[in-house]
Amino acid sequence: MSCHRMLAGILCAWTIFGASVSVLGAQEEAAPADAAVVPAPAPKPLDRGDNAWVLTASALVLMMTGPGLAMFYCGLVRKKNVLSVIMQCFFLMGLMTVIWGLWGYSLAFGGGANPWIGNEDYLFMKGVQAEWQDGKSVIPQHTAYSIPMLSHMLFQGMFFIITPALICGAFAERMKFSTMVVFMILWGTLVYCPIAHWVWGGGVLTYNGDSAKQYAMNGALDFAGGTVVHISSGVSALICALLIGKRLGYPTEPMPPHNLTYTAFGAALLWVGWFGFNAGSALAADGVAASAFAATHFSAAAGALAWAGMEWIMRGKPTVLGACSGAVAGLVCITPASGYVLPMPALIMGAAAGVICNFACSSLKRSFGYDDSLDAFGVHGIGGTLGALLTGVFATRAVQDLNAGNPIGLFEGGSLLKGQAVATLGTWVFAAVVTFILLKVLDATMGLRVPTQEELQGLDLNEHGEEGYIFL
Amino acid sequence: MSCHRMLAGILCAWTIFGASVSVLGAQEEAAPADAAVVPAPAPKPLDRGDNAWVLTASALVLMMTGPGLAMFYCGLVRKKNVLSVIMQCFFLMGLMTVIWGLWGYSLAFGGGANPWIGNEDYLFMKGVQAEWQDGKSVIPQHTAYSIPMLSHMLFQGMFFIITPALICGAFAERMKFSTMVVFMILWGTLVYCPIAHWVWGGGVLTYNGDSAKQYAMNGALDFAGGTVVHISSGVSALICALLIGKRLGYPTEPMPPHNLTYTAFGAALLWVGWFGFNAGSALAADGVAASAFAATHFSAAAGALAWAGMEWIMRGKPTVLGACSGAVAGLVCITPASGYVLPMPALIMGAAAGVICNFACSSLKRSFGYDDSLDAFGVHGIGGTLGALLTGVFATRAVQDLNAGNPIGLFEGGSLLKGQAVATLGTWVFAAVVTFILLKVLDATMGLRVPTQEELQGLDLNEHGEEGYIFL
Amino acid sequence: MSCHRMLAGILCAWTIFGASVSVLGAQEEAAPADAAVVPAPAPKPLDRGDNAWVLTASALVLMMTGPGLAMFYCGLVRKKNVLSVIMQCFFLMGLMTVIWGLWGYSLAFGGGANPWIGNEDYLFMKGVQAEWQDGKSVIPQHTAYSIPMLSHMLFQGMFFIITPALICGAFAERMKFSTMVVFMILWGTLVYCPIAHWVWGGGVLTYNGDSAKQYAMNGALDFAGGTVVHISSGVSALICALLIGKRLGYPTEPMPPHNLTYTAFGAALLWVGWFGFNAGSALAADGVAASAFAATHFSAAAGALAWAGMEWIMRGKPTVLGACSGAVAGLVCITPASGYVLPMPALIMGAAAGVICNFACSSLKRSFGYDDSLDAFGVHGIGGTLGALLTGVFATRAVQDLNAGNPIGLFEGGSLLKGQAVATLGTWVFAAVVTFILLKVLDATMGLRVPTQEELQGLDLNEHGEEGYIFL
Amino acid sequence: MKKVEAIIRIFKLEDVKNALSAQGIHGMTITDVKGFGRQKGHTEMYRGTEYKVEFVPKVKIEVAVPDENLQAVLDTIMRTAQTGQIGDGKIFVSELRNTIRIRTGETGEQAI
Amino acid sequence: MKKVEAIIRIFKLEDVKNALSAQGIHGMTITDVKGFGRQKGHTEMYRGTEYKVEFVPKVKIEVAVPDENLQAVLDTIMRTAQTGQIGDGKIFVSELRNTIRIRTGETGEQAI
Amino acid sequence: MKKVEAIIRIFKLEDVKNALSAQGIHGMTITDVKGFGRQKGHTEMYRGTEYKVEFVPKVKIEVAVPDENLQAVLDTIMRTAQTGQIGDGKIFVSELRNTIRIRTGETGEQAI
Ligand SMILES: Nc1ncnc2c1ncn2[C@@H]1O[C@H](COP(=O)(O)OP(=O)(O)O)[C@@H](O)[C@H]1O
Ligand SMILES: Nc1ncnc2c1ncn2[C@@H]1O[C@H](COP(=O)(O)OP(=O)(O)O)[C@@H](O)[C@H]1O
Ligand SMILES: Nc1ncnc2c1ncn2[C@@H]1O[C@H](COP(=O)(O)OP(=O)(O)O)[C@@H](O)[C@H]1O
Repeated sequence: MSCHRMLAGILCAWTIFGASVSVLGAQEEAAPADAAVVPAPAPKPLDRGDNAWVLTASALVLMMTGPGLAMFYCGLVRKKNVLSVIMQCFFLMGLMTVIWGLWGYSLAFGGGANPWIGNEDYLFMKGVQAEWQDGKSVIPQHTAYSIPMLSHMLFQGMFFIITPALICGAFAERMKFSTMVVFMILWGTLVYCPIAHWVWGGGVLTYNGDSAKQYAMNGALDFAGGTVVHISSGVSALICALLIGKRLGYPTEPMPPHNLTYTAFGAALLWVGWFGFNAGSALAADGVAASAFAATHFSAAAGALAWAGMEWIMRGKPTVLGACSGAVAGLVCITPASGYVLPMPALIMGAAAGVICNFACSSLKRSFGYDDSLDAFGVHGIGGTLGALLTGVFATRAVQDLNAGNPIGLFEGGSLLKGQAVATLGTWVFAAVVTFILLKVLDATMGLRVPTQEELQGLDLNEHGEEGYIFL
Repeated sequence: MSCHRMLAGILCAWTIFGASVSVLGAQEEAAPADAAVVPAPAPKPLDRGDNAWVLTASALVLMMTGPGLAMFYCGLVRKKNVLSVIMQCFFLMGLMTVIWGLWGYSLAFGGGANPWIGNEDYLFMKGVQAEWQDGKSVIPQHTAYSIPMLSHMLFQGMFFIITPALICGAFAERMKFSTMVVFMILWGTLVYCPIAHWVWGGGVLTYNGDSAKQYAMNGALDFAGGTVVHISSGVSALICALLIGKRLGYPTEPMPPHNLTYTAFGAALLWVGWFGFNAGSALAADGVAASAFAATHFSAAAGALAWAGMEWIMRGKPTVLGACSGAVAGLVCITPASGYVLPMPALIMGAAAGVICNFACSSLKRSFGYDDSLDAFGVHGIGGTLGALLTGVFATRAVQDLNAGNPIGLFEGGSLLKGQAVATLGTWVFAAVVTFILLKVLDATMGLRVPTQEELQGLDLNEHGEEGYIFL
Repeated sequence: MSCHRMLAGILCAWTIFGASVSVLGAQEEAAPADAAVVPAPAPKPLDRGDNAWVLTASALVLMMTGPGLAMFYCGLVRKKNVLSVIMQCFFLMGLMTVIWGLWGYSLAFGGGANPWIGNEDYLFMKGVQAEWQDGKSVIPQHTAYSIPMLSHMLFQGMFFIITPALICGAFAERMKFSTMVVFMILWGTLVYCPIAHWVWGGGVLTYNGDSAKQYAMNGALDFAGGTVVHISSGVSALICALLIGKRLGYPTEPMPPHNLTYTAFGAALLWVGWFGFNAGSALAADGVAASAFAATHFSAAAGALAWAGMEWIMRGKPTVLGACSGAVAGLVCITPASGYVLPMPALIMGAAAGVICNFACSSLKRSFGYDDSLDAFGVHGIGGTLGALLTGVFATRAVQDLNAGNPIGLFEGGSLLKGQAVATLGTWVFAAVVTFILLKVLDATMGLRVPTQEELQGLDLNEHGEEGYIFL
Repeated sequence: MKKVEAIIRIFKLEDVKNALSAQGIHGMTITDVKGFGRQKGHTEMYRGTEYKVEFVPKVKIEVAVPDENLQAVLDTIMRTAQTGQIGDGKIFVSELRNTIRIRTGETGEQAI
Repeated sequence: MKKVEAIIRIFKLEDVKNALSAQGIHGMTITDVKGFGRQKGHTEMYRGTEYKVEFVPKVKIEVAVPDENLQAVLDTIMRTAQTGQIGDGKIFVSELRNTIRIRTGETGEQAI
Repeated sequence: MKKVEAIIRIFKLEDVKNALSAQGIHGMTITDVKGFGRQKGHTEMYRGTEYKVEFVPKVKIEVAVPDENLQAVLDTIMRTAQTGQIGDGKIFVSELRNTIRIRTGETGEQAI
């Protein structure tokens, strides 16, 4: 308890403090900040259509975590733990946002020179937020996109929320809340930010980037986060599942989803929100956004049909959970490819994800015997890996000419696949290792699991002092 | 069973195959496709504001089916069938999307010459998707709207999902899932695509179109789908209800909605999503979109008040279900008119729909004795018909000057009503006849209904092997 | 009963009538309306990006009431009253919309000269809706924003829905539905419209407005409705709670939330929708919108952490309800400031709101002993007041130069705080007094409360003849 | 007085209740129960994991009856609740020492 | 030992429970039930279709009591559960052959 | 015949059920109940208002058994439902006058 209280105290203190500091800071900073605000190259002028779309997409991506993912996940656990899952998602909406504003965005997107990590340019939103310059109000524009820096920061910040939330699926129904909080602060800072920088921040994996040419077979294409979001979270989820151990009674005792209606509604919201996630990643309301939107939609559709269809063939019944899981698998798989592939390959990628993730969540999981409670690894780890590799196969210059007119994906004769493989491997290893270390440390210090008695009675009552439903 | 499995097998096979074929196809097609991509008239330049709005609207319309309609409908059935209804909506999100991408869009919007059906121009997204032309990446623009072809395809594709989903209300709680799947593939292809082509694809009902002048009293105005979506689905729903027969125990045994909270949340989501449905149908973020948005909002509001108010007067209590049903009725009714009428007529149309659909779902249904379980006909068939006709009354050149400066609707002295009547009648007859034939064939081959024992125990367990809620 | 019926009769009659009248009216009005349509100053040209964003934001704000607030509130009551709360929200979506269209918008935004109330310029949407002028269709543009008048009317209309809905939290589980309907018609007309006019319609509180200079210490800044929406509803809620009295058994009998999952999903939807509420209030998709979006997001996040963190420190457990309440408190608090403050002050405002509203909903409420069932006052009244005042502290010209280059908020040396205090006080007094009078009159005429027997059995059965859940 | 407890199929409740009131049984109490017996349950599947549900939802009717009505009540339940399929359920009869109507304080058979 | 089963109004449960524990009843078991009797149910309406709900939600309290406490328990329930309105409910008393406390294996009155 | 009513912990249901069927008990009926006794409930908190939940969710197993099986059944339940912690529950035994199998009309011990 005392540890909890202390922790919580620190959390709040540190939020307020960090903010205050930088509020005061804001004043003197004005001048130096200046430098960061108007960097060469010059900012692009604002396009209100693009900005409208990116803001809308940001709202959609937040909706993916809450209520989307919260519904999807909470429906899959037992009634006694429904709130604990919702709380993980909702609390992370707050926690990761604060971290993102204070230092996360800067570590991921600050500067571009360093191949491994961002710099301090944007700490506390300096250089991102509005500023009073030479007697004028200035809201900094992004240099690469015709939207304000703030819009870019917001959109990317929503990814910083959902990625850790995805991991929660692995340790659901037994993880200690306080430990989860600390873990996610560290994970976001030490795992997500670096990877985001590598891939999107001009780091070592950025396609055709200098350091990529040097270290990473020319880098990888990851339109909306196959490596950054899904592989990183999925692989970390597997490590979590392995280190925290199985739920009491797993796998002998049945643990059916307590409310599949929530899971289905959540899956639908994820599908809808994913348009913001993928098409929004064009960071413009242009043809590429439309193309990414289409690829996303087709892949989700094919995934749902493939997973449910496979159940139908092999077990005689298509399930709601199967259709929902398949749609999500299709969405995961298309994420890195969405802005680079045509609709028909998108159908194939979705179908492949539906079949392979289905296998990963049933046979594979059973044979290895780990308890990835909500299949965060089976869907995001496997689906993300599949997507990252197939991006190397199906990416085409027809959608975006990113390679000076030369072919990109294997299918049209390009060599992207190599870089995709490197990026995939790199993300796997990095995420796995850092997560492993973090969990070992936390296990030794705070402990990962709630006491047996509390796990039996449920986390809702013991971790949060609440009940999900009081129907009588 | 075996039949199920076979069917499912075919489904998947055919998806993958269709996709693969065309992926390979894509290559040689390049040249001929070319023709389709840059047809005279020349494409309109991209407007990012318009595109942002159409993409947003597309997301909203998908949200109408899932979770919107899924919640609205599933709350109205008995607990034992809650998943079966959700599954119908969710599975159709996948199924209809794939069909739309493979051939649906082409049959509805391919070419314009043929008055009855579209051509093969857009099969497998050829001519819609991005293409590599003369060393440049080209994402085809629409010729009539300042958005990419892909955005138009996506937006229209969302309609292709919700329309069949609406029909599910008629045979809820007893329809065989496998048969529903086959029925919807056929219905979408043979009923929806032709009607969409008639009304929006330059076909026989297109207002002031050549063939319309010839065969259809100058054609009809259907801004967002009064005929294409609501009459077609509502009338087909009636046929379904009649051919599949009543639920066991209907009407003697009470079958109250098992979860009106879902129904209310779903209705609210439908209301919100409908802004995308109607205002999005302007295919631009212009004044017409704003006007359609206002008409939609006002009609929904008046519908809710009218239905609930009528209950209040006649039975002493306004019900939640009444308010929700009224809002939906108002939304259905204004759909064809939304882009052509002023706010006050919208209030009247909504109120009229609230009163008349209320009557249709209670007295009318009772006196005829058919079991339209969730009133798909009472709300969409009747409301859509009412809306199509009232469009002929209230459409005004003030919103859009579509008739060379001459009056349009009856109210301002125009003659549109005739064309509306023709379109309504035509849609009724066509939808009814084709649906009748399809169901008769399916009844003879696959059977429409689940076995009595399964109907008693519930479709969730028997069709999908799942339970909706496991609260203990 | 008869009273109910009569009332309902009147309601409907009056809707239809009002509409009809004005439909007919529309014709002759054409000429005079003309005047209203093209007032000096000339309208701004349409920007489709801005319009796309404002329409999207309007949809988001409606989503805040339904399903957002409906879920948030209904989860907090007992099962037997779940529908009554949903009905209040949903019915108000219809009722307030009709009022807004008929006279509300005009009273709030008609003309600008009068410091206290709007004029009749926009009655029945005259001057707002499309018009046929000089042989052309004209959809009136707003003079201050590059969007149609209709878009402005719609966006503002969504505020007119949620504000009264917020009040419902105070009298939940005991208020007579018929009385609520009449109360809200009057409250919207006599409380909301005037205040909206003062602050946004060019009235006495409009920042740097002439009458503001004269009467109100130069007026106040309220970007998205701290005074208009939250103080007005929160203070009125307190009066409602005091006049209607406690629920039977309060506070001795425990009245735990019957479904916290709904409350959490609702809170998430509120968070998402609030981006439309606040960022949409820029009425453009520009940098200010992005800045407001960021401030909103950060404040919500800090609020959630602060409230839950405080519980964690003081009681050893962070609750889901605490995190959700904190997020909402943060959102309420930032509402008036969102378009004027930087991200770090937004963090501080959110944290402050989380702590202070937590206190207001527990200790404060307990010590005074009123039964503000769902803490409409504790969150919106207190949070809104805090936000209005802190806006005076943190508002900065860096975001918007609204004071001819001079500092604005106290923190940068400006004098805004005075005006904020005046606006806050004025709103408190006005809302409290008018609400008090209205309730006294209604209590004497219709009665505020349902009979004891009905309260015991629940409002769902007695007011609406329905049950929320029928699970067996 | 006897207490009759009948465990029957859910969808038979309506019929049984009507039949009983038809023969003048003024009151009864219903409880939702889960039954385990010869009738086997069903199988559910979640992400490939099959799981057997052995309990079958049933409903229990409790009726206090004066001894002279006992046989009639038993016959009525038998007749209306029977389908002939495994799972029709059971009737248990036990002795009641006393019955009290809370509202009036009446006891014994008057209280029923 | 006797088993007392009381079917009462839901909102009376709290009072009855408190009154019983006040007089030293260490334990009881509660079940949610639906009652059918003189008290009529209510009518619901869905899209114009009215439908009568004849069952009234009630709660059943089961208490095992030593014979000497029986009367006291009955009186307490009577007193606290009574409103005088139709629907107050019933109390049924029956004989218990034995009681066992699972934790300790104690039997008879010690087990209560 | 005897009726055995055992109130046990929810998570023990599976074990008890399996143990009973292992020893040839063909049927039983389960009811979800709330228990009140020595085992104290828990505290919940909503917006700073604490509230005590005194009832603990339990499950009740009802089994009709021939007299000769009684002891065996009691032992089995004792053995499998016991944790030794307060709250393990109780077993109540009472006399059954008769049992009828609705499907066949069999009565007495055949009906079990
Ligand atoms: N020995 C028993 N004790 C208590 N309840 C029983 C017993 N045997 C059966 N039941 C109840 O009767 C129901 C029907 O019994 P089952 O054996 O399935 O069918 P049938 O009665 O037709 O043989 C079971 O679901 C269970 O609820
Ligand atoms: N014969 C009976 N057997 C079992 N339960 C009964 C019987 N009669 C009444 N009850 C229970 O007692 C409750 C109250 O009975 P009711 O006749 O409505 O009111 P009152 O007891 O005041 O006359 C009923 O809802 C039902 O649950
Ligand atoms: N006198 C009683 N009558 C009916 N049920 C009882 C009685 N005493 C206890 N119970 C039931 O037994 C359960 C366990 O009893 P409790 O006193 O908590 O633990 P233990 O049986 O280990 O002493 C209680 O939750 C309640 O359901």
